[in-house]
Amino acid sequence: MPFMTYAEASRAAIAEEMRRDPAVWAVGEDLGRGGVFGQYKGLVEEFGPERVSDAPISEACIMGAAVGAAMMGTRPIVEMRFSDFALCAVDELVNQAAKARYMFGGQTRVPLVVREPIGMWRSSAAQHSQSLEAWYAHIPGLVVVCPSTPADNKGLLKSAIRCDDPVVYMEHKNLWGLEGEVPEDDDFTVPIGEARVVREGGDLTIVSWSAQVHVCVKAAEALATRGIKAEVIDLRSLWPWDKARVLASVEKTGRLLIAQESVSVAGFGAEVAATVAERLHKALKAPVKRLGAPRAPISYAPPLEDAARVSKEMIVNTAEGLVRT
Amino acid sequence: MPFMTYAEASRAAIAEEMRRDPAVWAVGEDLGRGGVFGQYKGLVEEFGPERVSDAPISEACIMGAAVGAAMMGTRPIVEMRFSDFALCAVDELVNQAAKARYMFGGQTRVPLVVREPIGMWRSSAAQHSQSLEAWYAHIPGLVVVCPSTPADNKGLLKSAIRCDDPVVYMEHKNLWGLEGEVPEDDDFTVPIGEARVVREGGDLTIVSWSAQVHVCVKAAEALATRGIKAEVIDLRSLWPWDKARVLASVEKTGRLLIAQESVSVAGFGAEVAATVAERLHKALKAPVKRLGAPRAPISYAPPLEDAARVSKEMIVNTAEGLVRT
Amino acid sequence: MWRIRAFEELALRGLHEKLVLGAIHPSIGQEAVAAGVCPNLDRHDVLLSTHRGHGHTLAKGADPLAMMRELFGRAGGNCGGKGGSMHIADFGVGMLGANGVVAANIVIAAGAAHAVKLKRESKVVCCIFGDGAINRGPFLEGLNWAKVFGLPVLFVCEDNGFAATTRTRAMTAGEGPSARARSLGIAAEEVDGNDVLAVDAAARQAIAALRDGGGPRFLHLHTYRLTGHTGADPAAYRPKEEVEARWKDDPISRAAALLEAAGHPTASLAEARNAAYAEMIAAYEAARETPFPPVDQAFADVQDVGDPRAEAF
Amino acid sequence: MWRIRAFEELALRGLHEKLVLGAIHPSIGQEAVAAGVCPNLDRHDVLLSTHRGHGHTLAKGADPLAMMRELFGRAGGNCGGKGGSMHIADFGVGMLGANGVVAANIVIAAGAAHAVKLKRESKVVCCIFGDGAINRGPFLEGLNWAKVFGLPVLFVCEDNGFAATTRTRAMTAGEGPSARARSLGIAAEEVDGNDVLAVDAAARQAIAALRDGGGPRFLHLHTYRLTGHTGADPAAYRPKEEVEARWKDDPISRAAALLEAAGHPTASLAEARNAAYAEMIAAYEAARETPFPPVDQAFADVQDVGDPRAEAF
Ligand SMILES: Cc1ncc(C[n+]2csc(CCOP(=O)(O)OP(=O)(O)O)c2C)c(N)n1
Ligand SMILES: Cc1ncc(C[n+]2csc(CCOP(=O)(O)OP(=O)(O)O)c2C)c(N)n1
Ligand SMILES: [Mg+2]
Ligand SMILES: [Mg+2]
Repeated sequence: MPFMTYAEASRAAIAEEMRRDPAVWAVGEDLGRGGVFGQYKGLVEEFGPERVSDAPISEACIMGAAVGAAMMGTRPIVEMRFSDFALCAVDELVNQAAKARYMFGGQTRVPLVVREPIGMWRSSAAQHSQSLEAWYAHIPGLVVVCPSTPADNKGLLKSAIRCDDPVVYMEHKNLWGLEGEVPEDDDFTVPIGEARVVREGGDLTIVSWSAQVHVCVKAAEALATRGIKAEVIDLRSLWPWDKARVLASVEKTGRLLIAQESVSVAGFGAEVAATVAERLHKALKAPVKRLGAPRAPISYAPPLEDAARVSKEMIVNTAEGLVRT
Repeated sequence: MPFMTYAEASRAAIAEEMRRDPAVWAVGEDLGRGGVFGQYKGLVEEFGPERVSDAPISEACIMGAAVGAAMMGTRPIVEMRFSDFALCAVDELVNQAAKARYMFGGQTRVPLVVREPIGMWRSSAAQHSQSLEAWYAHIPGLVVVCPSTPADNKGLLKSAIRCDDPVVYMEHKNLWGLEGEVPEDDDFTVPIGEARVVREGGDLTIVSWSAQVHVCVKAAEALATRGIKAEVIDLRSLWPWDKARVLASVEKTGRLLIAQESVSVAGFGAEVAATVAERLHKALKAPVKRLGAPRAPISYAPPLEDAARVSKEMIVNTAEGLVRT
Repeated sequence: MWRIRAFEELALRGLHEKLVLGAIHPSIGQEAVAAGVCPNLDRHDVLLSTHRGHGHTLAKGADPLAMMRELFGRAGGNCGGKGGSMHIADFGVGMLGANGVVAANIVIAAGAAHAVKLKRESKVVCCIFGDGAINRGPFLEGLNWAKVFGLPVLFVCEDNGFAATTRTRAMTAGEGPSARARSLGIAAEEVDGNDVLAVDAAARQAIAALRDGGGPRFLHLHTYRLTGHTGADPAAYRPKEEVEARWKDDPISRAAALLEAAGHPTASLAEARNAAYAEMIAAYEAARETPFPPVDQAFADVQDVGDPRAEAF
Repeated sequence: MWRIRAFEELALRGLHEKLVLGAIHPSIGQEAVAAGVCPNLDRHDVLLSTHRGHGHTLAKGADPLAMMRELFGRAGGNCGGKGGSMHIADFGVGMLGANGVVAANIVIAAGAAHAVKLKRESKVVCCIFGDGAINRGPFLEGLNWAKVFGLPVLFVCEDNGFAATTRTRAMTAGEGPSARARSLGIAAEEVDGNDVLAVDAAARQAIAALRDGGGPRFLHLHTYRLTGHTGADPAAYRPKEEVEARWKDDPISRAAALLEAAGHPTASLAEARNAAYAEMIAAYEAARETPFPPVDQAFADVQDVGDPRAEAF
């Protein structure tokens, strides 16, 4: 299997799907020069500027036009650059894309993929660091995907492009350079809604998604040296999310820790924690527990930015606390 | 104490605060004719069209201009008409209003109140029925208020206007006509962050907010006839929310049911459920339990709209189930 | 135009009889816009409308019975009773929807035309919006987009002078819709929107230009809303005399007068009118007899992946 | 202009030495905009800027040491190290912020001017934005608002021909910024933005008109960004020759040539240049010696009600 980065994996996914289906096209600012993170590099050369289209700085129209183009039988990939800028296009995504199929009684579908890179990334500060995946998980009609590895970024992006529903596809900016093995096979896809058990273990379940998964894995390694076997689950998608897998794991371990980069209050971790507490109350040997960012904007200064992170140490300590209960 | 409607109570709050503080003004579409729900009726006559200002259909500018005007020392009340339309102004609210104080290092404050009427209201369908309070609870910098009675609508709106932070103030459209006693006193305010115990009881705690509170009270009455004493707590504000009050109640009752009109998945009920499960695992005699809307847009046809509601019967049955566990 | 008038008068009756439950926005007095523009579109051409979209939808060829059912929230409505008046749509005749959000369809229309271009189809797209919509950002973004990409969109500003209770003139800077379109390099024409023949001629010409690939076009049509903003609005914010004066400009009477002057027998006009009312009364009666959709429809057509039910697993 | 140039060259050095950690957007080559516009504002007047705002901020009177500290994320930065380059602001001198969201400040500026009017103050508001910003909705909404309410805002489009890697011409319909402003009834002037005297004259006149209560004004200033979009961007998307040719139009050299032609001794120019670099080097050195802010600042200035800490009660 070839080795490639998370960004390259996404390019491969798009290229394969564009070759496979002439209805697929991509649109966003600066795409003709490869996109702001190079995540479209080489695509305009292969597919031309109509199918890999530049756009004016008009997020509302990029999103809204994609809705119209999707209703008319094309499959747009919409690039929002930073998920923060997608906040300029929320009506188009939430009132239009998410609801069109339903409110028109099934007369239409809106098969679009909105790429919304999330997360903290080298002093990007309050307006370029947000992770609002919980918002979209709350919106009927939207699919929400948060890949954490190069292979998943290829396989899930291909599934997202093939999906007939609008997909909010949230890559993590800090992962663009992450390398990993990625299947070359054109038919390789990762189904949306299936979690990945990154690491098995019987003492507690750690649930996470996106870049935070990697911190959880490191924490699990550290826990292993202390004799604690943590099962790490990468949700991969938040809607639908793999309840069955999480519940089965917690049934086995009796303990649940959720770690997320995003703000803890009203974050998706609350959904996971609440669901498990509702269904597995008796099986729980310790209370469910969440770790997430404080309810503060992200700072520019590195030590302040770090204060918003869920660190390996926090996960290790919290996990130990749960197991020693 | 005079009797007045929820809408009248809000008008009284605004009038009193505008008399008290010349920096307070209101802006939004159609305000000069009293606003779309009559919730500004009479105000332009008293305060003139500059302080009760019409606006073009420009939600982004209404919100953004309020941010600038707030930073310059005025205290705008922003009318969004339906919370759904506020989705046209999310950058201005979430990237600007919520973050300005922090990202500018405390150099400024953004004391504005955004009125965003929420909820299902006689066949308003997918784009006029949403309740997205959970979104704003997730955003650092924002205060989120959801009054359920005329008295609270007066007291909380006055507190919101006096608050130096941006407040998302979510009235429920179905409550405009609700009547109740409302203190006349100019100094009457309801502090933001204090829940209201609507009804005391020792068998289980029912937490709710906004219009759903009234359904919970009816359910509690029905439960009482079956010998079950439910304590009903109206959160009144979701940020800050009155954790202390909820935890104390659940410590007493050992059982928690959360009922919300909004979509259950990743809704604010998950935050309440998760918090209680995290902190009171041992005290819980039954699993925490949430009731909320399905993850589907709201329909126009009444029976389909009703399918999204959390009914009195659902609350009664679920509560009974918890108590009989 | 009579069909539109009859449909909406019955819809208003439905409102009063509590058969129509949500808000409706009648276009009474504005029928010449729908009747002048829409028949110039082929069935496969695409139309996007506003919250005030009954007339446009009918004129694009939608079935009034399905529409009335939709307004009554019944099974067999265009949207299965899930959308109602503000989301009326008939994709089968190229009518891609009214919209509950002012100006939202402008960017969607630009995208629909973008798809037409990508697919090398010969369709054109027509997007109708109100005079209030021109102050929202999507107006700028959508028009700029259509021009930059050279897309076949006819933008139609249906200017009835009001946005809800507000006179748009007071909230609109500059000369208005056409000036804004022209500043974006889009050819724009201003027409008496109550003169169905003038509207028809302007629309025909603009649509022909679109088919020739000249990029977007703009029509600014002056009209007047003779009723309240919604079926429930008494429109107390404007003097009775103003409205009375405007009734003299009713597009239907004007068209009738023209036809009579051109020698059309009065009887045949009355016949057309009666046929329209008969058709819509039949739709009304049939719609009221139709059952509501089954409750499980509340959970259908949400999305392919994931179950919407809270209790689902 | 030398002060701005020196500040940004040092900021770029800071980037390469990893003292500046986030993205910075240099305005090298565009200094005549800041230097021509901002000195025409009084201290109590209000300025709003863009992501490319160092020059504007300096020219409005901000302290370069506090700014350099902000870019380095240090204590004592204008925003306490919490904002960085993209959120540089100095409310003490009426500089209400750069902004990380393109065009966002246009509506905020309209609102700032709205407050000025409500409070019957005599301030004016100046809002600078790029040529890329004119395709976002807030451009329309903010300009319309300012005109409708007759607000004292000077809108300045700093047109450097690019939006990141994209030539704005290709994504902009019609004749551009001024035409759009005029279509909204706003008087607009187009000026060579690399001619500091011309900019100064146009800004002075426009601001005087604002003070006379004539409502908003618009300036369209043509300039060129001589560096990459960010400090890290090699700007490979444009031919070397194009950039080289534009260096001949460098506003600082042009101003120097004018001054020399007017009889200013070359030595005094060199002195000004040297003083500017000495000032900024001192700021640089002092900033690098300043500590980072204490960690508890991460939880300060969030809001009055509610504790931001996840563990708080
Ligand atoms: C974004 C948004 N803001 C506000 C509203 C509420 N609203 C519904 S119709 C309307 C007036 C629209 O005026 P115009 O565009 O002229 O259309 P008309 O009603 O006159 O046909 C308003 C303000 C809305 N639906 N969407
Ligand atoms: C709403 C939004 N979209 C996209 C971006 C990313 N972005 C940052 S600067 C920039 C180019 C802006 O061009 P222009 O307005 O001409 O300003 P310039 O950079 O040329 O000074 C873009 C696209 C952003 N910050 N905000
Ligand atoms: Mg109108
Ligand atoms: Mg530019």
